[in-house]
Amino acid sequence: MLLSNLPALQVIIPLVSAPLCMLLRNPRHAWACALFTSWLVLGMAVMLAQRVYTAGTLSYAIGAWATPWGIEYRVDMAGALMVLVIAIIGALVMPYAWHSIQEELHKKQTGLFYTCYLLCLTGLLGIVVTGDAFNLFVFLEISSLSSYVLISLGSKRRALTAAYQYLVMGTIGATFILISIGLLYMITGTLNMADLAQRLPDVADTRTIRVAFAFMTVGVSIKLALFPLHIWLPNAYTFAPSVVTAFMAATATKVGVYVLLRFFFTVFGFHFSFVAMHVGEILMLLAVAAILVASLVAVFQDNVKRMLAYSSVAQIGYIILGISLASAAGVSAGMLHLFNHALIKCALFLAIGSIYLRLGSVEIHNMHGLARQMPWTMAAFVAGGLSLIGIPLTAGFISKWYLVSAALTAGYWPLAVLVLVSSLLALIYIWRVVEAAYFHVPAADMHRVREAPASMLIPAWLLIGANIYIGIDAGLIINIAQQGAAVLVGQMP
Amino acid sequence: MEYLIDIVLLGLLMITGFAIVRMRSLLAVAMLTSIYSLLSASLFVVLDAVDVALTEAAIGAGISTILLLAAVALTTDEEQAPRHTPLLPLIVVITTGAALIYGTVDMPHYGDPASPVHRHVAATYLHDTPGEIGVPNVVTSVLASYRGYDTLGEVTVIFTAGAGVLALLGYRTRRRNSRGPGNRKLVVLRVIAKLFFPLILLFALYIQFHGDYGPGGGFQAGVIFATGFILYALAFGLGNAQRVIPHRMLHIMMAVGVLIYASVGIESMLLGGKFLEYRVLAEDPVTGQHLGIMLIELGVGITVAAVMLIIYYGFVSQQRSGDM
Amino acid sequence: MTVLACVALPLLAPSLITALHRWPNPREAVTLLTAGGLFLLVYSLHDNVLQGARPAIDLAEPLPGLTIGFEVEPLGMLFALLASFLWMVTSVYSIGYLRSHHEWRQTSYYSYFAVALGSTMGIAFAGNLFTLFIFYELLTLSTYPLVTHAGDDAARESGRMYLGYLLGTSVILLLLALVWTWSLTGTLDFRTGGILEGVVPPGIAGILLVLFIFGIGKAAVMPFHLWLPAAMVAPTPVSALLHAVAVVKAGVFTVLKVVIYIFGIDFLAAVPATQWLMYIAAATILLAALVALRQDNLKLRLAWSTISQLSYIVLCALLLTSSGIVGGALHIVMHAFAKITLFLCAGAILVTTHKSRISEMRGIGRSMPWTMAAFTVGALSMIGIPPTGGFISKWYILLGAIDARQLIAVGVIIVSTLLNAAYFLPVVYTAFFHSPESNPEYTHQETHGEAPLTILLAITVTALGTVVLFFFPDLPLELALQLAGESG
Amino acid sequence: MSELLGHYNYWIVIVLMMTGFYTVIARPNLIKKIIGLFIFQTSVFILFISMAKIEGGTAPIIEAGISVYSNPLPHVLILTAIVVSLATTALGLALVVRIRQAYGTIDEDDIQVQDEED
Amino acid sequence: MNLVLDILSWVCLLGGAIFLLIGAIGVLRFPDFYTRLHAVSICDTLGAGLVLLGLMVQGGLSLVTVKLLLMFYFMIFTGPTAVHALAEAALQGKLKPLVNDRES
Repeated sequence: MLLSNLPALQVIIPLVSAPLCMLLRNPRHAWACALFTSWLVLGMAVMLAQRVYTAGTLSYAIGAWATPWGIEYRVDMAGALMVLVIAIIGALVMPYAWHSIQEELHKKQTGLFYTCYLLCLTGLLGIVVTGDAFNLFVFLEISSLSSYVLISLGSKRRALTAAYQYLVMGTIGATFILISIGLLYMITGTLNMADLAQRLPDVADTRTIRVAFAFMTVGVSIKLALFPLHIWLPNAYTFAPSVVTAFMAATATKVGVYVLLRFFFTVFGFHFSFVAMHVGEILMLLAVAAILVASLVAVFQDNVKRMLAYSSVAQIGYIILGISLASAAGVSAGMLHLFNHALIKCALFLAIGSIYLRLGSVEIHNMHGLARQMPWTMAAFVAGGLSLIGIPLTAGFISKWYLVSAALTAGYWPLAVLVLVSSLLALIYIWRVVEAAYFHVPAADMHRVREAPASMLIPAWLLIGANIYIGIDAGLIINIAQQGAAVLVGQMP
Repeated sequence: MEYLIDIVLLGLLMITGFAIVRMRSLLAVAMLTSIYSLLSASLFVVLDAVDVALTEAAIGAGISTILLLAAVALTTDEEQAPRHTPLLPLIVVITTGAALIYGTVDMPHYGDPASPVHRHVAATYLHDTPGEIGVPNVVTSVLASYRGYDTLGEVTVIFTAGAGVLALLGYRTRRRNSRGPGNRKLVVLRVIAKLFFPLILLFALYIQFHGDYGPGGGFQAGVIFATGFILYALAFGLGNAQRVIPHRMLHIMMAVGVLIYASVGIESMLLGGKFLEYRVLAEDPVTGQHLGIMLIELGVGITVAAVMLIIYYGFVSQQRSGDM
Repeated sequence: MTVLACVALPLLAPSLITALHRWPNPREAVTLLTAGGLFLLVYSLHDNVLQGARPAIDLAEPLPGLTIGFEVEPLGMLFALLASFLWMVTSVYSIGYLRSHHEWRQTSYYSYFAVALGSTMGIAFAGNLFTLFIFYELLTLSTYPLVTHAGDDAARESGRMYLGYLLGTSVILLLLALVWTWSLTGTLDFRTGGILEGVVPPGIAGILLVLFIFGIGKAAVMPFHLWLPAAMVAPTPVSALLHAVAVVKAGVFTVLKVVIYIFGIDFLAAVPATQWLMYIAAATILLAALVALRQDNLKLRLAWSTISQLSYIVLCALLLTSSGIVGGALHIVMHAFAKITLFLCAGAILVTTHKSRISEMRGIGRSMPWTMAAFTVGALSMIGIPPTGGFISKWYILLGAIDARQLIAVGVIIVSTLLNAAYFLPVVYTAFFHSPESNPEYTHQETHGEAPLTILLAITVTALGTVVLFFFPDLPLELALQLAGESG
Repeated sequence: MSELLGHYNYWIVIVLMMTGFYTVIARPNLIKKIIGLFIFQTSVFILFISMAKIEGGTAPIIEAGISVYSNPLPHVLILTAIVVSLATTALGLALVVRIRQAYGTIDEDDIQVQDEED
Repeated sequence: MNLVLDILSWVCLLGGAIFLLIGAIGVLRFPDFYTRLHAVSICDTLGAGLVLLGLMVQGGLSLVTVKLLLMFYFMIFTGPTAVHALAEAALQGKLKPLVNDRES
C-alpha cells in the first residue's frame, strides 16, 4: 500500500500533519510533530528517488481517474532530485529550529509557525510532483501563502512590510500564471501537462499560445526572483526568522526554477521555447545582469543576511545562465548548481542564524573578533563561503566548473569569464565577514557571546560535510543531474 | 437578449472599476468592491455558472467586504494622493494589456461550440458523470471527484489563511460585558437577528447537502454558516458570540475539516484504492462516490466556516491602532 | 605510499600542534620532528626517482575524468627536497625569532606553516594539473593567515592585496585556462611532450599560454607582481620560507610544469606568443632590479630582487632549450638557498637591532660579523660569483639563452647581473666599511651582540649550503638533466 | 464584425484586469493595493467563466431534455480560485492591520521614509 | 388568459422598476442623510416588492414562486432593520439631522 502510493503520500503526510500540529497546544509537541514529519518526508523522498532511479518515471493517477480527466502525479529524475533537495533541507532545518524559534518568536506563535512550515513543505513538494497545470497553481498558492506568514513572523517590524511586498508581488505572479493556464486551456482544452505537451505542437503557431508562454515566464520569474523581478527577495530574506530564511533560500526559489524548466522543456517543448520564442537569449541577458548587479550590490551590504540574499539573486542568475545555454550540458550544470547552491546557502544562513541567536545582530561591524567566541559557527561560515566562491574541493567548485565548461563548449567564452569574475566578487563580500570575525580586535562586550548549541551546529556542519563530500566525489550527484537534464531536455538536438 | 444583459453588466463592471481607481474614500471603495463582485456574480449567472455565482456572492460580496470594512475601520479611511506620477505603472499595464489583446486574436469565439474547450476533456465529464458519479450537478462531481485533489488543496489554502491570520492578529477574548455599541438602541436589530439566525443556519445546511442536485456545496454553505454567526456577533457583541463558539472549538473545527477530507482519501488507500478513490468506499462504486463526496463536502464546510469565523474574530478583536 | 605520506604528514601535524598549544616546548618539538621526518621521507624517494621510477598514486575522482592523484618526477623531486630541507632550517630559525620577538598566536603560526608546507608538497608531487591547481589554491589560503599574522591594519591591507592578486589571477585566468584545456583535450594529465600538440591551433595555444603565465600569479610576472612586496609585512621567517621558497617557487615550478608537460617545448616553438611572453619576462627582470636599487628597506629590496630572479626562471622556461630548462631548475634551488640566507640575515638584524633600513646599518658588520658574513655569501650567490651556487645556475641559463640564439635574453641576463651587484654590494659595504658613529641618531648606549644562537645556526647552515652547492651540485644537477632529457 | 462579436467580452475583461493591475502597482495605499489585487483576480475569473460559456447552453446540471451544457471545468477551477483569492485578501488585510499598528500609517511612501530612518 | 398574466406581470415589473428609479434619484437629490434614508426605503419595499410580484406571476404556482415569496419575506424584514440600524449609527456618530430652522 505504501510503495504503490508513495508519490501521493510524499505530499499527503505533511499536509495531514499540519492540522494535527496546530491542535497541539504545547510548542515542544508541535516542534516534535514537525520534526518527525520532516524526517518521515526525507525517508520517503529517498525511497522515491531510489525507485525513480531504478524504475524510471513514475506516474500516479489520483482518484484513479485516467490521465487527462483526473489529476496525475508524475515524478521523473529531475523531480526526484528536487524532492530530495526539499526533503533534505527540511529535515536538517527542523532540529535547528527549536532554539532559534524559541528565541525569535512569541510563544503563542510557535505552534502556528510549525503548522505554516509544514504547509509550506506540502506546497513545495506538491508543486514538484504534480503533473497537472492547475494543481500546480493550487499548491503554489499553498506554499506562497504559508511563506508570507512565515516571513511576517520575523522579529523586526520591517518583516511585516517585507511579507506584504512579497504577498503583492507573489499574488501578481500567481495571477499571471493563472491567466497563462487559462489561455493554454482555452486553446488545448486540457490541463494535464503531458496532454498539453502532446496537443501544443499543432496549435503552437497561435498568438494566444505565445502570450500564454510569455505570461507563464513572467509569472514564474517573479516567484524565482529573476533579476528585474527580485525586489521582494532581499527584504524577505533579511527580515524573516533565521530558520525561514535558511529553508526558503534553499527551496522556494529552486522550486520556481524547476517549474520554469518543466514548462520550457516538458510542456512547451524545447523548439517552441528556445527557437520560436528566443527565450534563451532573453534569459541569458537577464542572468548576466543578475550576476553582475546583484554581486556588486552584495559587496556593499553591512547586514550579512541581506548580503547573502543578494548573493542568492546572483546565484539564481548562475542557474538561469546554465539553462539559457539550452544545451544538455548547460541544463545539467544549472541543475547541479541548483542542488549545490541549496546546500551552500542553507549552511550559510544557518550559521548566520546561530550568530544572530548569540550576538543578537548580523551587522558586519558588530562581528569583530567573533571567531574567538564562536569558532565552530564561524568555521562553518568560512567553509560555506569558500564553497560559494568556488574554491576547489567544495561543491561550489564542481558546479562552477561545469557551468564554465558548458559556456565554453557552447562557444560563449565571455560568459565563462563573467562567471569567474563574479566569483571573485563573491570572494570580496565573503572576505569582509571573515576579516571582521578573525582579524579585528574583539569588541568590548564580545566575551559574553557563547558558542551556539549543538542542535544548531550539527545541521550546519552536516551541510558543510555534504558540500565537501560533493567537492571530493561528485560522481553520483552529477550523474543524477545529467539524468534529470536528459529527461527534461529529452529529444533536444 | 442574453447578449444585452451581458453587455450591460460588463459596462456596469467597467464603471465600477474605474470608480474604484478614482475614489479616495476607502470606505466607499470597499462598498464599490462589494458591488463589483455582486455584479460579476450576476454576470456568472448569465454565463450559466450558478455555483460560481453563488460562491462569488457569498465570498466576494459577503465576507471580503466585511473584512475590507473591518480593515478600513482599523486603519484609516482617507487615501493620500500618490506622490509621483504613475508613468512606469501605466507603461507596464498598457504593455500587459496590449499583449493580452494581441493574444485574443487567435482565441476561439465567445460561446463557440466548436472550441477545444468544449470538445476535449469537459465533454467527457458531462457525458460520464451520470454513470460514474450519479450526481446531476456536474460541477460538484468534477469539483469533488474528478479533480477532488484540487479541492483538498483549496481547503488547505483556506486552512493556511486561517492559521496565518491567527498567527498575525492573534486574538483577545473580549469580556462579556462589552456588548458592542449602545445596548438599548440595538433592540430592533437584536430581535431581527434572533429571528434570522436559525433561518440562516438552516439555509446553510440546505446549501451544504443540496450541492449534489443544485448549485451549492461545502464552500458556500460554510461561508453562509459563518455569516450567520457574524450577524450574531454584530448584534450581540463579540463576547457573546465567542461564548457560543469559543476560539478553541474553532481551531479544532478548522483542523478537523481538513482531516476529514484527507482521511477519506487515506481510507480509500487503505481499502486498496488510489488516494481519493471514492468508489472503493462502498461495494457499489456509485454509492461510494456519493458517500465520498458527501464526506468531503462536510469537511470543506466545517473548515471554511471555522476559518471565516476565526478571521472575523481576529479582525474584530483588534482595537483601532490609533489609540494604542 | 611514501608519496602520500609526504603530503599527509605536514597536513596532519597541525592537529597535534594545536592540541599542545599550552606547552610551547613539546609543540615546537612536534614541528621540528615533522620537518625532519618529512625531509627523510622525501629523501628516501630520490633514489628510485633517479633510477627512473615514477611512484604514483590516485586518491579520488571529484569529476568524471579528473582525478586527485600524485606522481613523482625529477622536477617535483627537486622542489620537494628543497622545500622540505629549508623547512627544517626555518623552523629552527622561527623558534628563536618568535620567542625573542614575543609574537602572539604562535600555535596557529606553526599550524598554518605546516599546512602551507603540506600543500607545497602537494604541488610538487601533483600527478595532474587539476591536483596541482587544488594545492595551489590551498597554499594561497593557508599562507594568508601567516601574511596577516601581525593582525593590524597594515597587515589586513596587504593581506587583501595578497589574496586578491593570487586568488584573482588563479580563479579568473588559470581556472579558465584549465577548463578550456579540459574541454579541448578532455584531460589534464602531465604528459611528456604535452597534451595540446595536434589538438589546438597555435593561435588558441598562444591565448592559453598567456592565460597560464599570467594566471600563475605566484610567478609574479609583471604586471601581477605587486603582492610580493606587499606580503613583506609578514614575520621574517614567513617571508623567508614562503616568499623565497614555497610560494614563489611553487609559481615558477608550475610554469615549468605547464610549459614542459602541458604544452611541450617543441610545440611551443611553433607558438608566436612565446616570444612576446619572453620579452615580458625579460622586462620584468630589468624593471624589478631597477626598483630594487631604490629601496632603502632591506626586506623590500630583497622582495623586488626576488621578483626579478623569478622572471629568470620564467625566461628559462620560455627559452625552450634543454640547457635553459636545466638552468631554470637549478636556479630554483640556488636562488632559494641564497635568498633564504639573505632573508634570515635581515630577520636577524631586525630581531637584534630592530633596524630595517639599510641606511641605518652602518658598521653593523662589526657587531654582527657572522650574520653579515652569511649575508655576503648570499649576495655573491645572487650576483653569480663563484664559489657560490648562483654561478652554476647562471651559467646554464646563459648557455640556454645562447643555444636559443636569443641575444636579447643574453643581454638582459648580463645587465641584470650588473644590477644585482649594484644593489647588493652597497649593503655589504655599508655594513663593514662604515663606522657605526656615522649612523644618523647614533647613541653610545646602543650596544648589541650577535643574534640568538638558533638564528645563527640556521643562517650558517643556509650560507654553507650555498657554498657547498657550488662544489657538489650533483644531486640537483642530475635531477635537472633528467628533466631536460624527458622534455626532449 | 464577427471578430468584434466573438471577442468583445474578452476585451472588456482585459480592460477590467488592467484596472485592477494598475491599482496594485500605481497606488501607494496598502489597502487600495489589496483591493486592486481583488479586482484583478475577479476579472480573471470572468475571463475563465466566459470561455466556458457555450451558445445556447444551460448551467451544467444534468436534467432530462437538455442536451447543451456549458463547460463545468472552468467553473470548478474558478471555485478554487475564488477561495484562493479570499485567502490572499484576508492575509493581506491582516498584514495591513499589523503594519498600521507598527508604523501608524498604511501609505507606502511614508513607510519607506520610516524604514530609511531606522 | 396567458396574455392577461403576462400583461399583469409586466405592469408589476415596470412599476417596480420605476419605483427603484425614483428611489435612486431620491438618494441623489435629497439634502441630508436622514432624508435619503426615506428614498432608500422606497426601493426595497415597493420597488423590489413589485418586481418580485411580477416575477411570481410569471412563475405561476411552482417552487420558484415559493422561493420568491421567501425572498419577499426576507426583504420586508431586513430592509427596515438595515435602515434603522443605519439611522442609529448615524445618531451615535453625532450626525445632526438637517432641519429647516426658518419657522423656528
